[in-house]
Amino acid sequence: MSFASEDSQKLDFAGSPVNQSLSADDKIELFRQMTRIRRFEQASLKMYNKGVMGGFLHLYIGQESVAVGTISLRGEHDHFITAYRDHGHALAVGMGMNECMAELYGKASGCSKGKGGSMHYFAPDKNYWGGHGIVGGQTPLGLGLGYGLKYKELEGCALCYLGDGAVNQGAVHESFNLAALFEIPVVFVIENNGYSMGTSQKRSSSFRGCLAQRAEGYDMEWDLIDGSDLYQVRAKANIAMERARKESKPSVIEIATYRYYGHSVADANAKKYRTPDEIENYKKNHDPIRLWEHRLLDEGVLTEEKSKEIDDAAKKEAADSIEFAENAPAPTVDSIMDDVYWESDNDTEASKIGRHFFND
Amino acid sequence: MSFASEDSQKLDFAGSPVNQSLSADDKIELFRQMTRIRRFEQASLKMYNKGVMGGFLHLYIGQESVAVGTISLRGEHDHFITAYRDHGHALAVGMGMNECMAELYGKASGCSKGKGGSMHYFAPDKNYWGGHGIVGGQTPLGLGLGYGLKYKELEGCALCYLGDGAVNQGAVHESFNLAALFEIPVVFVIENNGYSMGTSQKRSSSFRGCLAQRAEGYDMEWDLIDGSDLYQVRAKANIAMERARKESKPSVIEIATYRYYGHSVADANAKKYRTPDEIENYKKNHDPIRLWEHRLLDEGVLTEEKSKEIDDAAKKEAADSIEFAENAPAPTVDSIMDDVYWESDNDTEASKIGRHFFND
Amino acid sequence: MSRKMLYRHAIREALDEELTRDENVVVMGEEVAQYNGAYKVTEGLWEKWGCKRIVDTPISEAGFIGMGIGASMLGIRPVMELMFWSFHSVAFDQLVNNAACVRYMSGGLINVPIVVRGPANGGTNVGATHSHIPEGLFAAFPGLKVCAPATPADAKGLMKAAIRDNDPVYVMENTLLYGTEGEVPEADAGDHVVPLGKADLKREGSDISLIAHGRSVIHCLAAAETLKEEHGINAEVLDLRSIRPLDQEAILETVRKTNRAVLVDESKGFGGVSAMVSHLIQEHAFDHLDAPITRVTTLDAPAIYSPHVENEQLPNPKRIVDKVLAQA
Amino acid sequence: MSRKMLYRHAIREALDEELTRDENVVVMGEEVAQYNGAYKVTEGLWEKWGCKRIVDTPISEAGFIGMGIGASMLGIRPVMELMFWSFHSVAFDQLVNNAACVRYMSGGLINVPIVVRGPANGGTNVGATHSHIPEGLFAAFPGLKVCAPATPADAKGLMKAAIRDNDPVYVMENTLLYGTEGEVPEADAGDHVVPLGKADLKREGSDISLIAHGRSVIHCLAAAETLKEEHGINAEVLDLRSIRPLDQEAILETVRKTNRAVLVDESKGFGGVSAMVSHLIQEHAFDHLDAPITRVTTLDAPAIYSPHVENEQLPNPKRIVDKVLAQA
Ligand SMILES: Cc1ncc(C[n+]2csc(CCOP(=O)(O)OP(=O)(O)O)c2C)c(N)n1
Ligand SMILES: Cc1ncc(C[n+]2csc(CCOP(=O)(O)OP(=O)(O)O)c2C)c(N)n1
Ligand SMILES: [Mg+2]
Ligand SMILES: [Mg+2]
Repeated sequence: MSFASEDSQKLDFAGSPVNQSLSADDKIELFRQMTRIRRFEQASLKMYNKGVMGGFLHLYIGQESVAVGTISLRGEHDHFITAYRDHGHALAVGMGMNECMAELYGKASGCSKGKGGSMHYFAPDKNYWGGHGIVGGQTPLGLGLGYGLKYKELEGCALCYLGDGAVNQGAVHESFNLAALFEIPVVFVIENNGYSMGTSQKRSSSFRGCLAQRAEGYDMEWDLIDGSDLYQVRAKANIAMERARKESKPSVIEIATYRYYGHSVADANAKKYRTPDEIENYKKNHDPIRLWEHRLLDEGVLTEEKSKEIDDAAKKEAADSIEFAENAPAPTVDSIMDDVYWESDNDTEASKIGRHFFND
Repeated sequence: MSFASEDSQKLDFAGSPVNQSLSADDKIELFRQMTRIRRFEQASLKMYNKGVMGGFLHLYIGQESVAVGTISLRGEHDHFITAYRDHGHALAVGMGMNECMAELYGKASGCSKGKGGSMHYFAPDKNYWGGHGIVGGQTPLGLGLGYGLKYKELEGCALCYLGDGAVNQGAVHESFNLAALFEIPVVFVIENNGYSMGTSQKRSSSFRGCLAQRAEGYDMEWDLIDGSDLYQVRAKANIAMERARKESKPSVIEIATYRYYGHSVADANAKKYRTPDEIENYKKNHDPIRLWEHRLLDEGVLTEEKSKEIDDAAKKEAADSIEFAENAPAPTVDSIMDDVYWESDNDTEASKIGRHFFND
Repeated sequence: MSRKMLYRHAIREALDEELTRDENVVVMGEEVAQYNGAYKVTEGLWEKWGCKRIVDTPISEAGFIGMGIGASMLGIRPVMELMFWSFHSVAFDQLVNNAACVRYMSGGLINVPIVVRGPANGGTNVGATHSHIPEGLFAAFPGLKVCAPATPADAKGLMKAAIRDNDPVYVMENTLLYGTEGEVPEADAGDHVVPLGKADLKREGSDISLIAHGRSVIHCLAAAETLKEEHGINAEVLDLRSIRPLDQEAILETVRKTNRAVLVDESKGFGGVSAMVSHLIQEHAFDHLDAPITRVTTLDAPAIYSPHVENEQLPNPKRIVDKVLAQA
Repeated sequence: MSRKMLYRHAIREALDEELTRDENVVVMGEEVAQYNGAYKVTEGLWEKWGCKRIVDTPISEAGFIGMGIGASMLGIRPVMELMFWSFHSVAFDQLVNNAACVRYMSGGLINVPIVVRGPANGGTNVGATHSHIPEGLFAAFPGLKVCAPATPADAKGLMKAAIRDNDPVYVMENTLLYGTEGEVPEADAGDHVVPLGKADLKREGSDISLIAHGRSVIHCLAAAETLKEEHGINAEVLDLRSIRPLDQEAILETVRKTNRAVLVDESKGFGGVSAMVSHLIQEHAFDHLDAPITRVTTLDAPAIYSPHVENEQLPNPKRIVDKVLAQA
């Protein structure tokens, strides 16, 4: 595990234009977003462990600065898509805790009506396209969002997040080449948390320099970012996003980050393949929320009091979402058959011709 | 279309050890091999156009130095696998024209019993593993041959050929990473003939420098080779092959070459996406067989007479193979059901339990 | 009013008309633009519509099909060619997960109005990897729709229906049909759309039902002639046209009429569309069957190359006649 | 002599014994070594056998499965884990072309002695992309063999048969069975090998045949108890175990005995193993059927996440009982 911040000279990105333009409120808002994500996930962890949810729960805790930092830069025509570790991005684009928590509970008022679960949050109205379970499988879709923008001649970019393990999927390579060849306004964001399940980055990838550097093979721009520094995330991501929007050129950016918990909550080995020291070191020295908080305290933008107020509100919001989810209705068995075909759901002429469903 | 030879300074590779060690006979043998491939393919083209064959016929004419140059370096434990443009490699590993021609005719005495056709020549006894139709699909298999060598602790290497269009398949990327990560003795040989069907290299790939340079993204060695110079092919391929055999390290080598004919004989556009000038230029200035012939004449190793004798013999061998193929028996309808399962073909106990085949 | 037209030109006309109708329609694939299509289905479209609407892609099926799916979520309507449907194998995840499931997993927030098209057939001596027949394979995935036209008119009409459909539709064409001719309604006689889910009775008969799709329909029609002329058997030929949605009513109707069925399917014997149709018939028309349903499928081995025998591996009129005679 | 054992441990024991028997056997996959396997099937094997025999791979299913196929051509016998069989979608080309066709295309010069294994099931609330049930899908490809054990003893025995088989065998396990217990013959009581192609009558009965494989067998056994106790119906339960080769004789035998069949299959309704079995029964035991064959399959939508209803989407004892009652 290596953090960019440990190797590279510490530069201060507070002065970059995109950070300069932040008001005090904006900065506090970033803090609030990261805090909300963490509190939401802590709450979901607690409830998962009580057995009220099914399937997997991949926590984003430790990585909050990536989603919040990049999504804070969004413009009207920017779009987002990620893998199964998707709660952070969901809250960052503006999804509510209620619908997110209810989804974990598998309830009909969940964001995906209980059909998707933790791995499949979606909010097209907020330009958020999921939440995808097949490693690397979302990469061509992210490329396609950029393709759509270009086709429609809109000034925007697609941000497509993927993990350090995902980079070795064939679809990622095909997407990189297509993005560069067709000059698609897409930014591939490698969230490098050092591990794919129990496999450290060096056991899964052969590379020179860093994973993002593979972009050179496609004549694409790339950058490496210290995810624990929110100013840096914003400053550097902004360059890539502007390159996409203004020049219609893709980039690969790799953001060094870390997850506190196991791959998913079911990961019994989380403390075996990583030393306790490594985890502690991150928590103590690299936690993006604590670092941001201190930064804002130093800048005099935030007070301890205000910080606590935000944290308390986030906790309460999360607790409320649990209550919402618990009281929300479960999907009916009949509803299993909805949302398969658009034509059927909309009861169109086409949906009435021929047998669409083969239930015995 | 760019030939390495046109950009780069002309170096003479005759002096490299692997070329120094060639006897006059060896050099003539290389000439003979290339000539045989060309004559075989010209004969097959003629017969294909008479309608006696089915399917595709992807001619290797123009690229002979690649197969002959690399395969001439083989040791006991070296293995070879390629895509559908596979006649050249087949003859170079020592397959007979008869079985190859009969295969084109779809005859039972073809190398694959008429089951594979032009795209699927195999000779495991000569360490030749095909002949594969899905673009890029053979790449993991080539990696696996190297894996097998390493597993068995044999000193050898696997040569896995692929086209310039194939490099954008996901399986190729996955294979590159695995090869470097596991230190597999494999050499990926990109036969860059400038086109994938009607698509020029620059319309299919985004890259920096050359396609082989993508290897850097995997921390792998790479090289670019002028395929029209047989000495160069041998000298540089040998380095990669020795790296595999001795250090168990993979490489990607890209060999600039050209095909005279269309993508396949069915390619009606062969003269539309390439200018006649371009084709003529290659024939006149880069033909690997003519260049080699002249080189050997210059060296005094070959005489015009000997050259003609070799050519005549190759022509006759090809003509004979047509006769062989024409007189060879066609497969029976019953034989369609052979060669599906090893267990069934060998009439083992296992093959007698349960229904294996579902013919109506 | 109609005119004679090649199957490939009927498809091209459908593409051209839909390109005209909706600016979000974009045709993509390997060699579809400058090369005019490996099988010349898209001939002339690039010249007419230019680089934005007709797009050549690298050989990256997972990449460009996934790209099309992603773009379709924003309202683009990509019509993507697989040079051979057989190349589904390298794009399978995009085809069966992203295209088929994204709507469901999002609780209906997304739809994926794509078309994937290309030839899916044996019979051209291109060997095992290039001769897959995946209608049944894809129809097995809820969320997908599949059709397989047998005639130029159906090819045009189904293609237009597919492009207008708001769900992913996989159109399985046939290299051996591209050059066949048939009547197609005049372009100015109004929109010629053949709805998905509607079978077509291609020949009326009374003694036995031949149920097929794609090129097998043509074989059935030939077999029916032989049966009539040489054996006095009057076979009915039902062309499924669409596999999912499936016209179950039409299937049951013909079987209730003839009380016998031979299913002809270019798939291999294990599974395929015909196993499913067989199950549906016996389930819903059990008492109407005078004999077991039998099938003519592709001999159960990977596709052989040899031109000397490949036709014998595939369904053909003779094999159909034999199967009918064995039953009757 | 036998002892009680978990399904996952039975598989591990099979792997361990085969690793001992043949030095060419190598176990590969994501997290199979140092992590002990995502579902702990390979627990302890890396510690015992080391890095050469138990190999962790990157998340590159097409790459490492193709690699295993290539190595198998040289005589290595890779046993490759797909963490979920659902991930077949990204390795499909290697699984259905290279593994299934290379022998054929070479005219029998090559064989591919690989095993691909992993869980293939719904019921764990992991959603549409992680819950594919591809037994029927792969059995449709000649050149491949497919089995799906329901009990620890069968899991061990079939795994050993699969590893020794000289053709590619795809073993479909089940995450919900990994923790189930059953009798398995003692290791020192001789090689416990269950041949591919042999079904197992898991319960004798006289009134109706329930035919299933994998976890559906367990549901059938539960349903049979209810039918007996509450309805006086004596159901026979046939566990196919192996899908290809398929024990057609055993299928026909039970149907000839009971004259009725309900097929239970976790596949979706279009196709699947059960459509094929249905076709075979009606073709070969037509006169023995007293009623149409009916099926219990997974409700025909992508797999739902919600733990509140996923079990209702899947075959379960209640749905089986209802289906039997509807027929009887
Ligand atoms: C194609 C595929 N293979 C394997 C898996 C199982 N799996 C889910 S997440 C994961 C690790 C991915 O690691 P990384 O890309 O680094 O993302 P992270 O979990 O660290 O966010 C694996 C192996 C999968 N979902 N899809
Ligand atoms: C997966 C896949 N996609 C498409 C094709 C059709 N196809 C066959 S060869 C070819 C071009 C390949 O070009 P290149 O890799 O440069 O090899 P070359 O033909 O020049 O030797 C294409 C598109 C295929 N066989 N497999
Ligand atoms: Mg990671
Ligand atoms: Mg090429």
